[in-house]
Amino acid sequence: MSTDALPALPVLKAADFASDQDVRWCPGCGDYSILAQMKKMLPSLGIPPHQIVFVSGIGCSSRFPYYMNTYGMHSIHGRAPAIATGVKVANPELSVWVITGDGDALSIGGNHLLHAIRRNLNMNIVLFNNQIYGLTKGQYSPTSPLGKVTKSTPFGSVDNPLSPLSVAIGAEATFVARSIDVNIKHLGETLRRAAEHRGTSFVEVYQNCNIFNDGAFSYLTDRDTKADTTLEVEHGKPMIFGKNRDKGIRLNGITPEVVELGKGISEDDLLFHDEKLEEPTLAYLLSRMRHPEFPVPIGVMRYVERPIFEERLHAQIDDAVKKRGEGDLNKLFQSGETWTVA
Amino acid sequence: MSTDALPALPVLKAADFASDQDVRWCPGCGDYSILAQMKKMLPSLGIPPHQIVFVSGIGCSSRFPYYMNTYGMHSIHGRAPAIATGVKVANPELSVWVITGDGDALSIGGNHLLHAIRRNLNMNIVLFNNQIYGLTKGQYSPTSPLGKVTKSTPFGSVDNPLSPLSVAIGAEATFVARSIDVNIKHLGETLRRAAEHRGTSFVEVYQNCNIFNDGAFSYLTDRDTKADTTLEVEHGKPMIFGKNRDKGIRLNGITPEVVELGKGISEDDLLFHDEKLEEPTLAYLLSRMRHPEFPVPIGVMRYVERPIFEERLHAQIDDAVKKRGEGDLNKLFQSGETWTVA
Amino acid sequence: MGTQKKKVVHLDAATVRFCGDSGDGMQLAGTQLTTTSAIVGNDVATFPDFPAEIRAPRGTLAGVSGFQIHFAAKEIYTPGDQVDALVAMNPAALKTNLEGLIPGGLLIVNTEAFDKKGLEQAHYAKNPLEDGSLDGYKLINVDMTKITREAVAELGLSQKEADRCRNFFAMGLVFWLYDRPLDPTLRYIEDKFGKRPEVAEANRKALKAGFHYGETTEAMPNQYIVDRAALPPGTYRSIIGNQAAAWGLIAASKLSGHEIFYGTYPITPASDILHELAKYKNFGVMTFQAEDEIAAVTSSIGAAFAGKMGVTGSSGPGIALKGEGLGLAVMLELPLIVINVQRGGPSTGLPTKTEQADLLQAMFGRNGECPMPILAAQSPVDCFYTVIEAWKIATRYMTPVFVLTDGYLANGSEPWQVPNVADLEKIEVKHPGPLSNGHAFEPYARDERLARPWALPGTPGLVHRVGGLEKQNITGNVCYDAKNHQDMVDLRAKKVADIAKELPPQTVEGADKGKLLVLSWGGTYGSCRTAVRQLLAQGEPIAHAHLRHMNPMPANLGDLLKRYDNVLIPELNKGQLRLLIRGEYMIDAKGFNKVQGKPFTVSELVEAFEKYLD
Amino acid sequence: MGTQKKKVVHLDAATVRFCGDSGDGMQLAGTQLTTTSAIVGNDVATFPDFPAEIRAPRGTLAGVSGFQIHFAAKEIYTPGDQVDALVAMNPAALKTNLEGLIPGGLLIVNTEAFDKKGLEQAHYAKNPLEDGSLDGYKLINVDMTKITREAVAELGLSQKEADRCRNFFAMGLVFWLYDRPLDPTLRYIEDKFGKRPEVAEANRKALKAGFHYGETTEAMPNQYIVDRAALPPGTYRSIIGNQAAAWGLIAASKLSGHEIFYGTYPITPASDILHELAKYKNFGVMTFQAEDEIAAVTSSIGAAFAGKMGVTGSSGPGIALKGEGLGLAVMLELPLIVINVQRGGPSTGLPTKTEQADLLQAMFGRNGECPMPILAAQSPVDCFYTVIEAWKIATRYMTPVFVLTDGYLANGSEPWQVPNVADLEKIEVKHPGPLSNGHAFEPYARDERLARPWALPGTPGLVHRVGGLEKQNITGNVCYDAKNHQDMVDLRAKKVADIAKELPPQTVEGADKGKLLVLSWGGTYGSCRTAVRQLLAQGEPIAHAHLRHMNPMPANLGDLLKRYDNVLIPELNKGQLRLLIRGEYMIDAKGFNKVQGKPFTVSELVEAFEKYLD
Ligand SMILES: Cc1ncc(C[n+]2csc(CCOP(=O)(O)OP(=O)(O)O)c2C)c(N)n1
Ligand SMILES: Cc1ncc(C[n+]2csc(CCOP(=O)(O)OP(=O)(O)O)c2C)c(N)n1
Ligand code: SF4
Ligand code: SF4
Ligand SMILES: [Mg+2]
Ligand SMILES: [Mg+2]
Repeated sequence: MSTDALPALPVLKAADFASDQDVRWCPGCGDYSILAQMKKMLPSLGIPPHQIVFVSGIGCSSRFPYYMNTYGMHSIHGRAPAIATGVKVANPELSVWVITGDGDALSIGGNHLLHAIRRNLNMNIVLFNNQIYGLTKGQYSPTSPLGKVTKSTPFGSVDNPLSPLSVAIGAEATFVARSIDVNIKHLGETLRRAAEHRGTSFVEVYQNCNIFNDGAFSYLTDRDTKADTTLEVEHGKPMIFGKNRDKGIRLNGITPEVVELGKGISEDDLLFHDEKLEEPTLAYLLSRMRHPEFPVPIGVMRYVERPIFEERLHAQIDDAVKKRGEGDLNKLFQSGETWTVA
Repeated sequence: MSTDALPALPVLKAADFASDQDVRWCPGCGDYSILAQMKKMLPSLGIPPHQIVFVSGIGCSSRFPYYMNTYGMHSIHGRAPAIATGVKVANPELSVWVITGDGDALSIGGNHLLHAIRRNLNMNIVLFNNQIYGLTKGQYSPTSPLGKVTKSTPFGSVDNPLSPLSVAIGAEATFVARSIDVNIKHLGETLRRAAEHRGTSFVEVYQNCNIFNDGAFSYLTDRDTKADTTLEVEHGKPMIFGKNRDKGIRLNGITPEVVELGKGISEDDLLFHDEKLEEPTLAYLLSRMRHPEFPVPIGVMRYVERPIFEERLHAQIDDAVKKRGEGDLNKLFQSGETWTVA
Repeated sequence: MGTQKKKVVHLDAATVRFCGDSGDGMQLAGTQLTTTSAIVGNDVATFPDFPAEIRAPRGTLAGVSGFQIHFAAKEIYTPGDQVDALVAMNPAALKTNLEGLIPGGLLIVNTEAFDKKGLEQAHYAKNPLEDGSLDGYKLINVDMTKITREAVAELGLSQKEADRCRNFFAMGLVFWLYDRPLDPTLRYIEDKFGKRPEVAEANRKALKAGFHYGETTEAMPNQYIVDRAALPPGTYRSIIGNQAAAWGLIAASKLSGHEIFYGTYPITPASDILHELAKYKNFGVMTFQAEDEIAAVTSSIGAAFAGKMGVTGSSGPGIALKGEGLGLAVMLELPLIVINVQRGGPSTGLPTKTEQADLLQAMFGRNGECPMPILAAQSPVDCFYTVIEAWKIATRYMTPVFVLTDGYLANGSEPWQVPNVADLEKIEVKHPGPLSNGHAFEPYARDERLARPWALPGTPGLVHRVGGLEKQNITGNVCYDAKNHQDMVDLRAKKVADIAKELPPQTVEGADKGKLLVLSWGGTYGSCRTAVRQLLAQGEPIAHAHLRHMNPMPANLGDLLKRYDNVLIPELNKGQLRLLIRGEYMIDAKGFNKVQGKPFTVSELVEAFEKYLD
Repeated sequence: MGTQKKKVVHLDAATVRFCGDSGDGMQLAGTQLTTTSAIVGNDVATFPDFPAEIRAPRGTLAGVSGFQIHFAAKEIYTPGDQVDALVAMNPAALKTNLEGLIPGGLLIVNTEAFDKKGLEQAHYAKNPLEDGSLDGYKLINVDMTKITREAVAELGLSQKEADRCRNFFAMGLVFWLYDRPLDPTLRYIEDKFGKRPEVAEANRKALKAGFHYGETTEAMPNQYIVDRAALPPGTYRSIIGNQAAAWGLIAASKLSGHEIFYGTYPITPASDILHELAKYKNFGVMTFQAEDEIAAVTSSIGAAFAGKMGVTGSSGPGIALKGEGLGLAVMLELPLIVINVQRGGPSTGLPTKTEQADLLQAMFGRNGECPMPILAAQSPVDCFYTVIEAWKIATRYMTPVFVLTDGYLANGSEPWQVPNVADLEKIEVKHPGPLSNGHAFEPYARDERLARPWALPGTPGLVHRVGGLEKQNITGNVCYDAKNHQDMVDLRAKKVADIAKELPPQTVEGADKGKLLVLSWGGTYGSCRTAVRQLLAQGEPIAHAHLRHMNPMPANLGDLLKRYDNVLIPELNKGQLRLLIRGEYMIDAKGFNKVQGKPFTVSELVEAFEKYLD
């Protein structure tokens, strides 16, 4: 039942964002956790469910909208960013979320993703990256590591994976972040900042597909390794990581390197994170850091404000109305050369 | 008439690569110059015309294959990289060139471009960037500057342009270069290096559409300004530019800045170009430098070797044949559970 | 003026074609003669003929551009089969257009262009102006270049600029020939070149020089007069098909109180709809030049979901790319208009040529049982009314609707009696209001037309999810049930089929039974109507029905067709409507088909029809 | 063995269905019973029934997976309308499958799963095992979980692992019931689990425990014996439709000496063709998982241009995306095979369900006049032969060819009499050799079949350019000429139409004229053939023609159809072949249509046919 009809409600709870549909992901799927964090975070925005639209493509991840007590569209494979663009341009008041998978967003949908990001509409794109095609039962995806053995690659895949963040930055995204399904606090906070950012916010979430690609991110989630394998970037802070926070990232020319703190190397020698830099080069550099050579960065890598597509588009309309007045059909029909037959 | 039938020919000449079709670009179009440089350069490769295939999409630029006395396909809009992938995988012996435009490659064809580049097939992609849709008579393209007034944007475009090089680097291109139609020597040399590079070579050529977007690059081509507006990068050399070669690019943290040489700043303080860096971050940084804040870099920004898609693919086939022997239908049919009815 | 020494001949119609290099401004010359003729009260029909999309070097055959105008003292429906007067600015133009000139017709050429180079580019071995090959025509040699240069000499323009005025000289000459006033063109010059006075003046001088040349030259003994046609009284303007489509959308937007979201990707010959719509932002029009046709249609679907009218336009290859998206629109049951400006196919085909070969693609170009209503416009002006009707159907029945036009309608123009806005019927569109009874909203509930509610995001109490998986009726939930699937497939089919109940019955012109019924659709209306009228005037037992509703078809169509011994379907394809008619009504309809990138000529139709009449 | 105390009943056919949770291994149980039955000499037909693509939580209705096997002592063509024995591993499975069990049929349930939670998940208010609602069946309660755990106890597996053996227990029980040998399954266990001996051993024990339970339980008084069918002598194997399609391609590749380039993008139910082909790299198969279906088809076109056989496979939404690319392939006249494994539509529709609603899309889903040959497979095994024929046509006529299968054929299996490779006809493919006479090569020259030469890049003297713009015949140059366009449109149509000249005439089973002809196509072959045979056996004046060549159709089809009072076309769509037959032959064919994501049952067909017989 749709609780959003009660504007009386002083504050919304996570439960207010849950639809009446039973969730149909495999038990243990990382998608559950992302769904939970989304429902937990949304009330903090103070936007009623009927002002929110979730648009998805096709994939396990793309079932997401059915489980949200908001407006939603489970569209066709790869097209969610284009559909969301139409929704947002048509009604800029709405809070628009795109939910997509690594195949949906980067394989068939790569072009729409690129263009949504460069246009910088004020919407949020959350990419569930499980490095596999889940819904079609386990073929490799554009983010699967080279050599990945899957149903469609019994001898291992032969194409180099894409980094979703590098692609987004290649399109000059104004907000780029990464989080992990099981990292619930970090995930919730990342989603919140994405929502708060004005412009297209792109969030990659590492998500475990325990059926077809179980443990793809265990090196980032295992209790005992994660402190050494993840780098949590924070604006203005030096890039430090490790169980004992004794390792850091230093810039050597334009190339990052891992250094041990102490032994003559102090925090000030390290690279400090700046999510507000004019140019996305630092964010790009971070998007390139990969396990095992480097700790894997999570957090908000880029957060800048740029003019917003639908605002510019509607500004032209308002401007035209101001300059020429509300469109008038009679005027239109009579414009230019006309003549009368008596 | 097809001169490629004379393997006797000791050396090929540019004329040997000219087809019998009359060229149908507007007089003064930058495409002529690119065509001329291509024909001039190809003989230096020592590859006979019948070993070469040009694949294009749709656009003025995409008429290119008709004018080459080689195999060619003028395909459909945006799909040339995918078609070329099929050609190259099917016959790795062929020298494969993709000719495309800014709309063909980055608008409708963005996704195929992205994936061709990440797969790193050994082929060459030349993007004629005139920042306009020429063939359809002048709508703005994904590379047109913001606010561009065209047939489809009478009040100016409202979307941020893409940088072709940034997109290519976002997909981790192994060869990335930029040149200019009228910069004939530089263009020819850039095409030569692209051909010589093993892997997907991506070349952006600034091309003047004198009908629908005349002078889009005049700031880079005008005698008196070009020295101050272009930065010709060369491997191992410091980044110096300016009429009197008295300006340079220096790194401030991770951000480039323009400095005057002399006044306590020497060449060694400048950023040195390294096209072979493991990570594409420097190439990305270069791809972000734009007029008027910066001189516009031309030349090869990245040139590295990485495993090649079709080689890996065929290696798996050869390997399978080695391990299991040439496929045998009888063996196949008899494999697994069979039974006989007497 | 000094026309007294000339003979004045009255005609009830005349056809003129300007042709020259793409750079010669022939399209402008044609447009000016069109407007001027319309203004003096003629009925007018035009046929612009561009070179293929690529630009060809000056003077080549590939670079020839033409514009044909048919103006008359009576109602006309086509730009004419052949021309009475041909103006050829260069050899290439002469070569490619001479065939259209009637024997003995007036042939005006710019002699200066017939030099060695020009003749070579046109592949003329000998100079046709001299080898007698044109003896069958009234050849009028004019060195337009020289005269024009002289006329503008004192203005000190560059020679290049001076030569750009040649088309105005040619206009002036033709204007004299058919006794047309110069003021509309002078007004145009003022509007257009006002900011560059010397250019404006040069064009004025060239125009007048041409007119004066006509008056004075011995070579042109006659002047022709085409009187005003008896058109219904009212205000008129000349309008081009693509412009009419754009204006129709704008009108429907006003009439329905919903803004347009036009998601598209440029493609010949549909791009001008985008260019036109983009001008009218003060009507709240949102134009979105998407990254491709898939984004064009899907963004329009998104906009429709959010409450605007989603419209997407394209042509052949682009329409092919929209198939999957249209399937989604059918499943979502959202209003959407898809305009296909048909061009020569298959594949990239002949981008600048006209054809009618996408009808079956519109019917069946999607996976699964995926019905869509289809309308086809019959003339440039009719594009206006067709999109308005499509808008009505889309919103009333909550369905995507196809509108088929073609390159011939899209670029052709004709006079349009401007409607009185007050007389245009409002389009009523309903949206369910907020629900606060805590009951779940039913997004797939049905009204009497089987339409589902158009519930807008942002409305409290109506939150719901839609998608491309089969849905349960009423609730809209995903549903894999066998019976439900059958019901929904049947429901979607019935919803579209039942539109026929609200359609006007099919009408015929001519005998309401008899020997031959000509059944046409789309852009061939004008030539079919003209051909049938000619035969009716000869008392032949023939009739004409022109189909506008391709799917569903009018309820009375089957019975109507059965009243004739023969049904002949002329189409610019290999028999697409014919297949539907035969399959649906079991009527052994015959076809007359042509796939040459060109409209039918009236004469070839008359000939084809006569075969069934004797 | 101790079967003596039991009554042995001989049957000429039996139908069994295993059903349980997706995690219960029902597909494996079904496959084992299939192979085993085939090995003992029965004819076999199967119908696996997966849950929709999304995974559902354990025990829910949405998560139920089933596998039906029909094995017989005679030739059979369908998996059977109803089942004689149903094995239900949990309440959800019982609920969704009971309807299929014949009255009085054997119902074997795993009692342990019928606890509170299980019943709730299946929305059972009361326990059906206790409330008498199953009195109409022979209910056999077995606590499979408990017995299996005991059977494997000593191996010290985790309970989870132990429970995974339950499906082997169920198999064992059914194997006893129908007197099937265990060795094939024991061999399978060895192959599959050899590396994990304790798991292998546990499965063996469970299997035997099930068999033994059958022998000993009082609850099962009868054992059934289904004798071997009289099948033609030879070597047999069981094969699944998608596997047969993949193997057919591999065979054609060998027979023609050309490697396969399979460009595709995963989609249900077509993905298994990719998975299968990817295994056979030693046959030189190149599989390319493209970024989308557009790249899948265009990369295949590129490969065909370079001399390999381009093949691309997909389903509904993916096929919709290939339309533009296929138009290019038609224009380029290159060999290409497009496999559409049809599924429930429109849009995303019902991805795991079967349907026949993409025939008209295959015919007309492209812009312009864009003809393609279309073949449809009639059974899982026939997928093998159909793709080989498609390969022949594609290379002989230089054209893209559509092959239509469907979800039912793709996942169904049947015994296949393995052909003798030496008997398979070679496929001759020609490529022009080097030209060194300096003459320009003519890429659009024509042979007696109107096919153009397949000239390979890399060949000296044959350099040429192709593209999507209309081309001049013979030279292949871009050509905007009106007449040439007409000629090429006609030529492309004639080339495809004339394939009919080389097709075998359409055959019928039953009376060669008379009251009723049933005309079917594609995956409905089995049920139509069975239904017609039943009626023929009753001496009814009925006949059956099954169409394999959808475009062009066999030359004799029209005359053949005219020989019957009625032509009835059963289709799993709303009448797509029916439209083509009516439109083409002016025969008032009737339709029997069902769009429920399921195949026809024999009984509903018999009933439908009878209406035309009395
Ligand atoms: C046009 C089209 N092509 C292919 C498919 C089949 N398909 C559905 S989802 C999917 C990929 C799913 O992978 P991903 O996007 O990573 O989502 P996940 O299931 O892993 O969450 C594919 C290939 C489809 N539904 N539509
Ligand atoms: C599917 C499809 N959509 C649209 C078009 C129309 N079209 C042809 S070329 C082109 C863009 C040309 O721009 P660009 O790629 O930059 O090439 P240029 O002409 O500038 O060299 C478009 C939109 C088409 N031919 N096919
Ligand atoms: S298949 Fe993988 S991604 Fe999909 S629901 Fe199951 S666990 Fe999650
Ligand atoms: S339109 Fe522009 S790009 Fe095209 S040929 Fe002419 S000048 Fe070149
Ligand atoms: Mg995934
Ligand atoms: Mg361009």
